[in-house]
Amino acid sequence: MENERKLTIARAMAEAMAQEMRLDPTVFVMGEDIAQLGGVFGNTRGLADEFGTDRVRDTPISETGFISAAVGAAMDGMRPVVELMFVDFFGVCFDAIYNLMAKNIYFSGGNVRVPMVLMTSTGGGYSDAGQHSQCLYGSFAHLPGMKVVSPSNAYDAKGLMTAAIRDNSPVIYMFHKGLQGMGWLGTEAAANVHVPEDAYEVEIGKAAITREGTDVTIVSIAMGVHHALKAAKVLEAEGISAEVVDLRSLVPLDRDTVRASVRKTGRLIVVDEDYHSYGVSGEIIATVCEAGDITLKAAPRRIAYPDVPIPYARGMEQFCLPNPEKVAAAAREVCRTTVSA
Amino acid sequence: MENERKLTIARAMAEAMAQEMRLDPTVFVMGEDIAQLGGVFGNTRGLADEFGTDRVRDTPISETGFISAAVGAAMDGMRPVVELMFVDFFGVCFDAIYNLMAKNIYFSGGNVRVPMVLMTSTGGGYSDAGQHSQCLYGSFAHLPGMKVVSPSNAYDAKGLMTAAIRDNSPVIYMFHKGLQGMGWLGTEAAANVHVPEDAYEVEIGKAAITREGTDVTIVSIAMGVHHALKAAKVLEAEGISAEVVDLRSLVPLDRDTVRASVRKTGRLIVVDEDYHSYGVSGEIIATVCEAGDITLKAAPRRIAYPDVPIPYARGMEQFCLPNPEKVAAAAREVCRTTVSA
Amino acid sequence: MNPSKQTLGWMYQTMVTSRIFETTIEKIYMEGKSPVFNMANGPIPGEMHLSNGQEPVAVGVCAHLGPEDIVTATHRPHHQAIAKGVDLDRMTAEIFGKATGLSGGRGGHMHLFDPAVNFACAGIIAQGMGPAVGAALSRKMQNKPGVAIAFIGEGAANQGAFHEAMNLAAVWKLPMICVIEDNAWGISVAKAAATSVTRNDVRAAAYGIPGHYVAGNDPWKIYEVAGQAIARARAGDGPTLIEVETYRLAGHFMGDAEGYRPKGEKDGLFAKDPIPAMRKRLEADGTFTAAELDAMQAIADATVQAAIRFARDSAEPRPEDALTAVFA
Amino acid sequence: MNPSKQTLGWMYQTMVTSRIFETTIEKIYMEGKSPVFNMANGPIPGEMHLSNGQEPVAVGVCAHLGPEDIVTATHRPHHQAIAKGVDLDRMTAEIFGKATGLSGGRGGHMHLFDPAVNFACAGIIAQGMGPAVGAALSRKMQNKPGVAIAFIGEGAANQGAFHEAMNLAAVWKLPMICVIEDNAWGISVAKAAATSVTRNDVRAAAYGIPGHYVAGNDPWKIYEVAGQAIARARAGDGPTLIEVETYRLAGHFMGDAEGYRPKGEKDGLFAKDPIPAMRKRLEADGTFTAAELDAMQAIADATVQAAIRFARDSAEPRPEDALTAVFA
Ligand SMILES: Cc1ncc(C[n+]2csc(CCOP(=O)(O)OP(=O)(O)O)c2C)c(N)n1
Ligand SMILES: Cc1ncc(C[n+]2csc(CCOP(=O)(O)OP(=O)(O)O)c2C)c(N)n1
Ligand SMILES: [Mg+2]
Ligand SMILES: [Mg+2]
Repeated sequence: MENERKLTIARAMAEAMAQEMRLDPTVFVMGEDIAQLGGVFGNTRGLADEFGTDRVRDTPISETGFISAAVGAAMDGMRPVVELMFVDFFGVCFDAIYNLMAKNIYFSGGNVRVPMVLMTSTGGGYSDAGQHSQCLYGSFAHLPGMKVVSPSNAYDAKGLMTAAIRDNSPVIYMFHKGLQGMGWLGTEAAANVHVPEDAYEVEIGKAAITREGTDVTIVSIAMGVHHALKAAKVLEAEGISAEVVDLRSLVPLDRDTVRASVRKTGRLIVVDEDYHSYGVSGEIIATVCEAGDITLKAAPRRIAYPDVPIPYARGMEQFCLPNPEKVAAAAREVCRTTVSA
Repeated sequence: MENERKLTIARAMAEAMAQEMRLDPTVFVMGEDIAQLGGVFGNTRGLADEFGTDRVRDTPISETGFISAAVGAAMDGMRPVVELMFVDFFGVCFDAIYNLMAKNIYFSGGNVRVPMVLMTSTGGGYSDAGQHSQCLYGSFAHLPGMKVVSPSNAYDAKGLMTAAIRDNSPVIYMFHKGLQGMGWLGTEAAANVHVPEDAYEVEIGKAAITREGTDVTIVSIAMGVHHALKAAKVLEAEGISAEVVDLRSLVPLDRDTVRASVRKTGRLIVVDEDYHSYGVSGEIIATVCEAGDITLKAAPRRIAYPDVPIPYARGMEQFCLPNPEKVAAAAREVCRTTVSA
Repeated sequence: MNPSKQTLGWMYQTMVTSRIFETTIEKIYMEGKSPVFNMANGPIPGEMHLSNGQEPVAVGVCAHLGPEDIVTATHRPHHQAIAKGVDLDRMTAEIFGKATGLSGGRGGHMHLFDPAVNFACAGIIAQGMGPAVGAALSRKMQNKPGVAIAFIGEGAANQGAFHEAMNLAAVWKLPMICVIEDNAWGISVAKAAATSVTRNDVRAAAYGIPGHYVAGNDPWKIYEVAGQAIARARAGDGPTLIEVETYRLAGHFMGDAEGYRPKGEKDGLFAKDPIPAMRKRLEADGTFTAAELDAMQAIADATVQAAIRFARDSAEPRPEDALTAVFA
Repeated sequence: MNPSKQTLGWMYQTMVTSRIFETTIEKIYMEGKSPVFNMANGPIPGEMHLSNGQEPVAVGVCAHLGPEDIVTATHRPHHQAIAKGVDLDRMTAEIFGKATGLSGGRGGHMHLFDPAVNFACAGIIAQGMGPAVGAALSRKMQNKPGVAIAFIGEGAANQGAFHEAMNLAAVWKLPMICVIEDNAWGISVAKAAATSVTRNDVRAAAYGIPGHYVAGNDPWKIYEVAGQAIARARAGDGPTLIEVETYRLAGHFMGDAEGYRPKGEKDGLFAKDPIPAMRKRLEADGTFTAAELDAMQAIADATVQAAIRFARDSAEPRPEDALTAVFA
């Protein structure tokens, strides 16, 4: 086990793309600075060398142009993997994403396929300020027609990328900058895990129980999973047993796994680096509460990003971000409280 | 009372704009087809005649251009009221909205104001298909820095428009096509109510109890309020007393009013014409469930648009839309069920 | 480059088919919509954008295309769909919202997809630009034949997507052509009030590609200019920008009172109706006899009536099927 | 149009101030970032885009502006901010994330707002285009003086917002000027790989407005061309598009290994560094003596050091103030 190959998420993503490109000549990669530079976040490193700049092509700074071009190419039989450098930039090209890419299958009554992957970086924590630090999970997951995934570790990163490329529907692949394994972003080491060399898929739409527990369920995705795991470790020492659910996919959402876990623990905390209101955290809480057969021992809690633009100054940003301490504190509270039945 | 002046929402909106334009020379209106045509949905009718096409100006089909121009004008002391013809078009210009308009106050540390209104039409029901029928309430409400309002009747329409124009922060003003009072859109007559001639404000961020009741709280906005009221009438005959909460504003969200109502009734139904997941309906349910001091007699329910693009065919679209029958059925269910405590 | 007799016959008959189709649809659209005009009612609900007057652009361009070539059209797509060879029965059924429609009623008149002839359209201004570029890229990368045409209105040339897509097509030298139908109006806004240049062909300079303007809504000239551009694209020499002067004989959509039109404009347009004009010229120069042209008209009429019958006779989709076909 | 002696002095001193500011920031940025380079660390965290080499554009344009004129800048805003007269103490404090910063630490280096001199910038490519158009519209509607300058990079000219804003400015004949800093690169992508034309001034034809290209990163020529455009705008004759050849002497941002640059490119650029070049010319043509220029340099240095001191000595913002100033 000690000698097993560990990869960063960035390398796991690149490996999945490379393997699919070797298998399938219709797979190609396109985006800003993804060829010679290998992607600002390293996830296309090496691809241009192996496959050339025809299949791994740098684009102008024209996100609407090249993302909608990817839709046209996908409808014509190609399998583009496209990068939107920061998810924060979605505003300049969202029509191409939510109104075109996500809807053409439906508008065609299922007669066309749109097999494409849109990968994009998310997350803050390194003072990149309000236009380069958002997660926006909810903004994508809210709108129909696109699958939405986000890995918390390199194993899932490779398997989800492989599954996404092979999918005949559009997949938004969100990778958190703080998990990429790029040292200059202060990466989370626990995201670098063993990754098998052969190609494999991680099913899109299946959550993972990353840690079993009995007292409280902590649901999260991407970076939040690591906050949850760290909190769980601290809580364990205090006698609180936390179960950690890594959603991995927001669309489809694995409501069954979430509900089953809370049915067992009776307590729910959602950790979400996206904005608080009208997003992921509310949806998970509603999912549990509307089930009808789950008796909660305490009111559900969420640790989410407050509804403010992301500030630059370190102290301000860290004040807003979820972290293991906030998660642990919430867990202690819900485990203390018991709803009077 | 019989002789009191009733207005459509369209005319109420135009009246508010006209009154503010008379008072304040910095107020101006801009958008596609809003001058000579008076707006595709009638809400700027008459303004160009009174104020001229300098202050009521038609734009090219360049939403990014003119919405971000409005931001620049607002920062320079003007009070633009800008129209995005259909909310569905937000994808071509969302950067100007969520990343610029909504953030410049914060980025400036409060040293600049962005007093602008972005009005946009929402809603389906008349077979305008998947790119002209959405509500997208959640997409706007999720992102910080913009207030979001949507009136269900002409009184609120005028008062919210007046308040929005006078606000020093950006306000998204969403008007539902089916409530506009435009016959060609099959308008809801109950939206046409008495509107005082003098200018007045409806406070942004205050929900209204549109109907009092004791057995179940139905929370909604815009068209959904009318579904709720119609359902409540039917339910009343069956002995179920429904309270209807008209949110009026999604940002700020009047959580207190929602919670107080559910605290009283013990049952919650959310009616939302926006997509089901990661949106308004989940947020309202979470708001109630996380309060900690509300004992629900039944699991909360939501009647929302399913997570599919909006189909064209009448039967398909109507199948997906919320309606009074669905609301009444849900109310009957929750009033039958009682959570075993 | 002159159209052959056969091509001219196809062009004329296709224009007439499109025209008869639209006048028929126009009537049916009004069923159930009087005395009160409510878009939600009748066998064809929703918005309806007619293209009559603009047929020459569709046939002048599509005369050069085969099923393997790609067309992305707009919210005003009927003439282009018909010229591209979209299955008229299933297209009509789609406009009627029937189960036999191109997408089983999910799309409607602004979302007609016929992959058999590589046709798609969209309700968002300039949204078809990028997909045309992408299809052209796909062909180039796969070394497969085919050109991609994006039809847009003159109002759409002020949308950011136009600029990004043209630059991309030019930088990558793709077999893509943008054809702008200049009908002088974007809903109620005149071209001059929206566009900083009189003619959009000059914008080709911004991409280092050829630009052409075709005046007069003339099928022959459109055929010629489009033919050159398409040949150029097929030869691997990259994109072209073409703007064509055309006329919108109807309102922007049905229900439009057209109060914004200068007085007399409509009369002038009807006097320039391209279909009688083409007929006159075809007769005058002896290409076809009146009888031959009448026969074409009869075929067009029969084709349209058959499509309408097919649509009327088809079943409604099951309401709950609205939940299907979200993913492939 | 030749700059006066006084203007030349201002231009030189401002360029030097900007350069000293950036080389100082460059050093401070690395504090706490070694041995491991992690953007999150040190007194200045986050991305850092330096503008050294590009100073001539900022001063050549801003020499014509007063505080009432508007500038919207980019993610690489320091030289423009300094030339526009943004409060250097508070700007520096903002870059340090301090409570005394222009926005109390909320914005950071890509979000510098100084309403006193009508300066703003943004981290999204071409996002400043529209606001400049809108500010120009505001002035025109209110009959108030002022021109609005949108500075963008050459890569930004392929973004849809560029096209929409230029068309709008031209249609409405607004006092707005777009100045493109062509530093040949958009991060790692060369201009030729991204832009379908060699020079962006030709894109002015797409808007029916004047376009100019200034070669050589030459402060005098930039001053002249910008001066004409600004005079034109002030006279009510509408917008202009200007592209200026300039050089990015640093990486795209700090930490950029610049492996994409052709070998030797950097050496060539340093040889053309515009600051020694300007100094040489000012001395050679007798405008200023070496001693005078040294004195300017000393003032620039003192100004920067004072700003750094102000920033270092300022207090951190209260973390919970992150929740304030969302609404006005
Ligand atoms: C992005 C976007 N903005 C606005 C609209 C509303 N709209 C539909 S058609 C139209 C006018 C289009 O004008 P033009 O491009 O000239 O095409 P035409 O209708 O004349 O064929 C407008 C503004 C839209 N569908 N999409
Ligand atoms: C819409 C958008 N796309 C991409 C980026 C990422 N990005 C930041 S700077 C940059 C390069 C910009 O090039 P250019 O406009 O030439 O300006 P320069 O950096 O050379 O000053 C890119 C792609 C962004 N900030 N916004
Ligand atoms: Mg038009
Ligand atoms: Mg550049």
